[in-house]
Amino acid sequence: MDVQSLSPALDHLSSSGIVLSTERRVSLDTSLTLLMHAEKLKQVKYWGRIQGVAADYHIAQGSNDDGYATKSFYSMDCIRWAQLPEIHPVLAKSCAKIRGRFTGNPSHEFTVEAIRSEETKGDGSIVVTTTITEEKRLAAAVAAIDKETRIVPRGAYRMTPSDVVERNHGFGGLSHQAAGKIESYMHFRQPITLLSKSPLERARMDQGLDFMDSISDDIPKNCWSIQYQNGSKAVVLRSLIWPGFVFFHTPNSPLFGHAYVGTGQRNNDLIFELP
Amino acid sequence: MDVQSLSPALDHLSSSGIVLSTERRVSLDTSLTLLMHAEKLKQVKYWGRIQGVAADYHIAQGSNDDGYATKSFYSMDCIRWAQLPEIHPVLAKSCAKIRGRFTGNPSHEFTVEAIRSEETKGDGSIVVTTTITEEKRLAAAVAAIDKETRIVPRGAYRMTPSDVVERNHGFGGLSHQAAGKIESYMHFRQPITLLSKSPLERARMDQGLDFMDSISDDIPKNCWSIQYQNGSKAVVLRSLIWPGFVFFHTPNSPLFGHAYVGTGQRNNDLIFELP
Amino acid sequence: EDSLKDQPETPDNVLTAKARSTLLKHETEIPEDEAEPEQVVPNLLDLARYFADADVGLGEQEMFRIFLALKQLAEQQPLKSVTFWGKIFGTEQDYIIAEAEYREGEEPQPEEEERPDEQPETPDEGEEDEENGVTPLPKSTYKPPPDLPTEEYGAGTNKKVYFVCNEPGQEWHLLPNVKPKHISVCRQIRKRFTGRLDAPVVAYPPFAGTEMELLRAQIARITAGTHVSPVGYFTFDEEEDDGDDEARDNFIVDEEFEGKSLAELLEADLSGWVHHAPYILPQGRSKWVNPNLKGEEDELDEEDEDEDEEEEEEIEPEAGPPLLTPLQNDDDVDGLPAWSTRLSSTAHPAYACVRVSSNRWPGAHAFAVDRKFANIYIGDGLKYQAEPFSPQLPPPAQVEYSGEDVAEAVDPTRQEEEEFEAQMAEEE
Amino acid sequence: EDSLKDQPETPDNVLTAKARSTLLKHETEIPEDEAEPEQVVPNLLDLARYFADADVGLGEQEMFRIFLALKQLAEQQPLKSVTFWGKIFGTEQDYIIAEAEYREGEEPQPEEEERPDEQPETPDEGEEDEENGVTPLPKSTYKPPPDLPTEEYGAGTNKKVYFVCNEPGQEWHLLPNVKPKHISVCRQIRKRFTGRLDAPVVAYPPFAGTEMELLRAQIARITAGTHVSPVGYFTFDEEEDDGDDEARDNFIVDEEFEGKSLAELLEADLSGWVHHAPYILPQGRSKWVNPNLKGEEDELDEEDEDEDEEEEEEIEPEAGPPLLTPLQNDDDVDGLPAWSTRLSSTAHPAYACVRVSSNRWPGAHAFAVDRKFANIYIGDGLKYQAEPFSPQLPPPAQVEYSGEDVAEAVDPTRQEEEEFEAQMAEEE
Repeated sequence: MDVQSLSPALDHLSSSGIVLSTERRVSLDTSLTLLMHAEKLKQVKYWGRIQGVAADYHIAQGSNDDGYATKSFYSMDCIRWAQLPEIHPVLAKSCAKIRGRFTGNPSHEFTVEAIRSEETKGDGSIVVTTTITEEKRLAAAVAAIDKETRIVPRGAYRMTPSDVVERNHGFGGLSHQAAGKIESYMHFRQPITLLSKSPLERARMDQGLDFMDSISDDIPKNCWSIQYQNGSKAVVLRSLIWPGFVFFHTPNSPLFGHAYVGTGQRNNDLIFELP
Repeated sequence: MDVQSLSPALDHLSSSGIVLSTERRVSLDTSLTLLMHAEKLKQVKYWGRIQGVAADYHIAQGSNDDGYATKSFYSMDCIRWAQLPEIHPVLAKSCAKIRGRFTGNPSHEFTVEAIRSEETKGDGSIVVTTTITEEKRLAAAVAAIDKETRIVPRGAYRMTPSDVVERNHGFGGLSHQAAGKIESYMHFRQPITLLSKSPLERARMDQGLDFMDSISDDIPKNCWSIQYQNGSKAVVLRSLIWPGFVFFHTPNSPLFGHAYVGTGQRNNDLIFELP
Repeated sequence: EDSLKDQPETPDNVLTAKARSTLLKHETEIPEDEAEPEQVVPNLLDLARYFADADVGLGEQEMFRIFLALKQLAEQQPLKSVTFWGKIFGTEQDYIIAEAEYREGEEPQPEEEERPDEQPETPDEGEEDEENGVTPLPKSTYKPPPDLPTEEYGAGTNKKVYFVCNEPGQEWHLLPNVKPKHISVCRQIRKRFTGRLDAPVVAYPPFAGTEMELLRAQIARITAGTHVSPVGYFTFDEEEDDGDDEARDNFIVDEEFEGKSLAELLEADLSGWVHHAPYILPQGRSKWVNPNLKGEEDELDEEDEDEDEEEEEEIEPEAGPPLLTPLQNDDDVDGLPAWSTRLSSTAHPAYACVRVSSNRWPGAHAFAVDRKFANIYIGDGLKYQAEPFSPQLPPPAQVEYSGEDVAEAVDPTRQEEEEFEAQMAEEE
Repeated sequence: EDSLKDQPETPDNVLTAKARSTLLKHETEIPEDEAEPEQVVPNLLDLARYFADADVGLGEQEMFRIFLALKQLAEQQPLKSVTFWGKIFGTEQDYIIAEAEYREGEEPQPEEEERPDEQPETPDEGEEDEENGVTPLPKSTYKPPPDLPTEEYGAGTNKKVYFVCNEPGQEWHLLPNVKPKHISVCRQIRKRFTGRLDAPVVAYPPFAGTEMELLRAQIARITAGTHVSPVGYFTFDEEEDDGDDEARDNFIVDEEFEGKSLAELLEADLSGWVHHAPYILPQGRSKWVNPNLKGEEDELDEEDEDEDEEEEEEIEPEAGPPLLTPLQNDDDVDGLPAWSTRLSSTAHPAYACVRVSSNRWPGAHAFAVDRKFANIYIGDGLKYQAEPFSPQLPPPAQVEYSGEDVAEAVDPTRQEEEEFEAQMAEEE
């Protein structure tokens, strides 16, 4: 949620259990403005909270309107912010292996066994244990959640001829019907499933708008719950892969936003849980 | 304030003392939606409150995006709404003569003496007393307040070649500097002072945008107080002619709105009060 | 195909608004002030604000709408007290759940225990097969174990009644009493709610009921696991207590309770908090009942139950922690403490309240300050699980009937048949 | 020209954010819980929520920022109690006003009463004129009436001290004690605030001070007129009361106060409410003092004052309504009752609070429920006036000196002069 428009976002997200106390809001309002100024960012958004056992991590994300790139920061008290380190894909993979909850102590150590098959005479596999601090795991979790859940309504962003992803200022919001359909929401990331689309399907797409993956191609199917909320003044999408992620969009208005409040663990048993 | 975006408006107006209790908001949210549907209006806004001694009048205003025309409704409990009658200019003039506070009882009778000079042999003036119900006075007050205080940022509306006043969807908000200047706000009504502008001044105006009176021409000068509020996230204009009227605009964003919470009496002694 | 049917554009929000408008009332007469009238509905907005200070809740407007809906419910039903139990998220719609108690004398009569799933052995079925001269197929003599009796309203897991609706303003549905078998099956499956009460529950082991029963069972489990209160708020009713400690299952609010200090409530070992909901035994009930007792005698009085025991083989009665046990001996969740505590305000702790959140049921919270406390659940209705979920495997296939007169022999190969026919030919 | 100088784009909101960040603190240690530490700052957010229920206030976020600013003030100054008095809107900036009391022994010493505005009659001035042989001009013998002594801190209008700042987070300024002459002039002029404490106040009759003194005087008037509390909350201090009813100006909180019921607080005749701020007499003080008493004797004890009275002509001592008088005998405002009462919630009156709003000072409100009550003022700082404002006319011009030796004669016309010269010529 954009820090200026923290409150309209909160009104639509609160019915999904995402609320911020007045004290948090006041601290955020001040500390994020200072963060935006110190880090020379054009926009800073309150990304959400990852609930640890002993303490919670508040996450904020800054961006400079240059495509998908974002900078993430975390804080325990919404006053002092520290930047989350960049995570190497290999480290991200081992982070994904960590089960268990976040403890709430950034310097907590997790140990992860990784079997690396060595071409040696022996049975060929050595168990390599790497220790990962909770801070790195937090950065990996935020990146993973973004990768699988950060979505925007179709048309909110457009690809300029010079391949620059830009906010579409003329975006007046989806129509009431379109807002209720999963096809009209797209992952805000480098396209993955788009490349494997058949030329016939791609022919029907509008190059300027459909340059990102639509969430209707996500596996497993129905991993997004979509509902009209608050007397259908807003559409709410909840990710079932990352329980706690909520996205809202008010049809016929350019307002949309998302937040994540959860334990930071991926739900791998969705197939059993789906009705 | 637009009923959908009731909350962002309230956040910026609350620092000027305009707040709505949760109960009022819930009632308004429901009853204004029903009103909008029943009256076939495109948009219904919470206009504000006129404080009577025994009870307050909540006012809502609906419009169909057809220029300046609006329909006003009043309610005592934010649940049942009644339309305010149209007021004839002569009646409006005599309403303006009524001093005193609103009593809070719509059927209260006010008596106004109007001297009508008759061309008869006698001394030529007969005292004509007209009785006006408080409901009519309320309608006249709302119309008078609108006439002198309803303002919009420059560029929010534009005049189409076919002389239709339309909402300018491309309006991205005033810049930070422009938002702090009185010249960038205009009365949302048929132009009055504009006609008496010298051709030299009119040459510098942009026909499509400057088709309304700017509030910097209002008499007496400095009858608008303009301030940066809430860490200069919003500019707040307060009318000193109608104390209780507050307008807000967040620079660099299309959001603006206004509300009136006051006794519904015009302040005619501003000249003495101004420092 | 999209998963949401096209809603007509305008009337939809109008329908919701209409439903909500029935809630709005404008009472101006002030309640006469002699005895403080016993409030059926608690001051939900006040509780919601304490929860909001601790970053929990649904926002003031939704909470107020729920408060109005609870008031409407209290007017429609003869209830002594109605509280907001919580909200469970579903894939298509969410559930708003209210916890209520009936007034004295207005309790629903325990409807007769009809036993749909026991196949009545009607003798006539057998005769038809003999007439058409075909020996009847062997009838399966499997008799499923008799269901345990459901606990009556007012005791154990059915101490309170639960109403549910999708949106405040819509019609409340009364959830049926929870059956022990629903709870035991519910513990083995892991299903998300859709939001439609009549949705089928497809799972193994089979759940005998629709989403309505699943929801009621999950509510019972969550209530038993997470309804906590500051120690000392509830005490056992001294007079009624005739020394029989098992029967200590009703407690009353202690008037002289002065409220715990923040420090006590924040104790790391949670000695300041106690469970006030009865523990659910593995067999799905709060009070243990001997499963292989004949179904007929309905009143389960303790004494004669012991004598019968000699006949059946000894079943060790299950026992759980007694009522009002402090939280510290809740066993850990995946190596981490079962509860985490938070102070709601760090700017001025003197005016803060303490929030306790369950790590076993993410989404269950309780707050306490001075003499006030409340419980709430906002979540998906699923228990926290450390290991990936692996559904129960179906039981091994039944061993085929291997009686003596069914000897199996290997089919003769082509070549053996020819030798046999040759041998038969030589004998003739 | 525009009335707002160009603000540099970025740093402006950053400056405010920096100012505010000094407020944010993260205390995790919980206050030790033996004696409930006497809270210097009240739970403003809780009070703000009651006010917000009655559609009054500044929004939760601003109220919380003010709460933090009050805490900061309480740490900087040796204060016993700090409360939020209210907010006064100015044309350029607004004022946030805090009402505070010093701890025992930390009161500011009453600084010496220097009298700037009395022209000292220094003898030397006179001699210079005689030397250059010109008869000295008549010196004005007008001596302005001696100022009434200001009431010390802790009594009457200066019972409490007031701090003011423009935005929570900015530095607090202590307002000086209010002088009786400021109040009496302030009652005759009608000025809006600009928001700059050092702004000059241009008005007739001349106001001897800048906007700071005007603000302090207006605060004193509003407090005296609108600070009300439920009857019985405050009672007179029985022990101290030596039967001398005029001296009943200190009162204490009544511990056994059980809180008024909503019905009593909503009484149309407002018998449930009392003023707890002393009435300001026309002379600008709460306690009357004899104006033409010689300025020297500072201690004004009642007794000897009466004897002196015979010499001066009889001045009838002004008297206002005593302390803790109920509201019903407040005289009407423009024919309408002085106070209007509202019930904060109509959906469920049992959980509502009662709000009382002053019609004499629009923007002054008080709420009360059970044992809680609070006062607040949010407005322009101007009194309601029924008739249009007409400023005081300057006094009539002084009558010219019409002593005997200054006879006026009509100038002779041209023609009379000629006759006179002709007559003189004939005499020679």
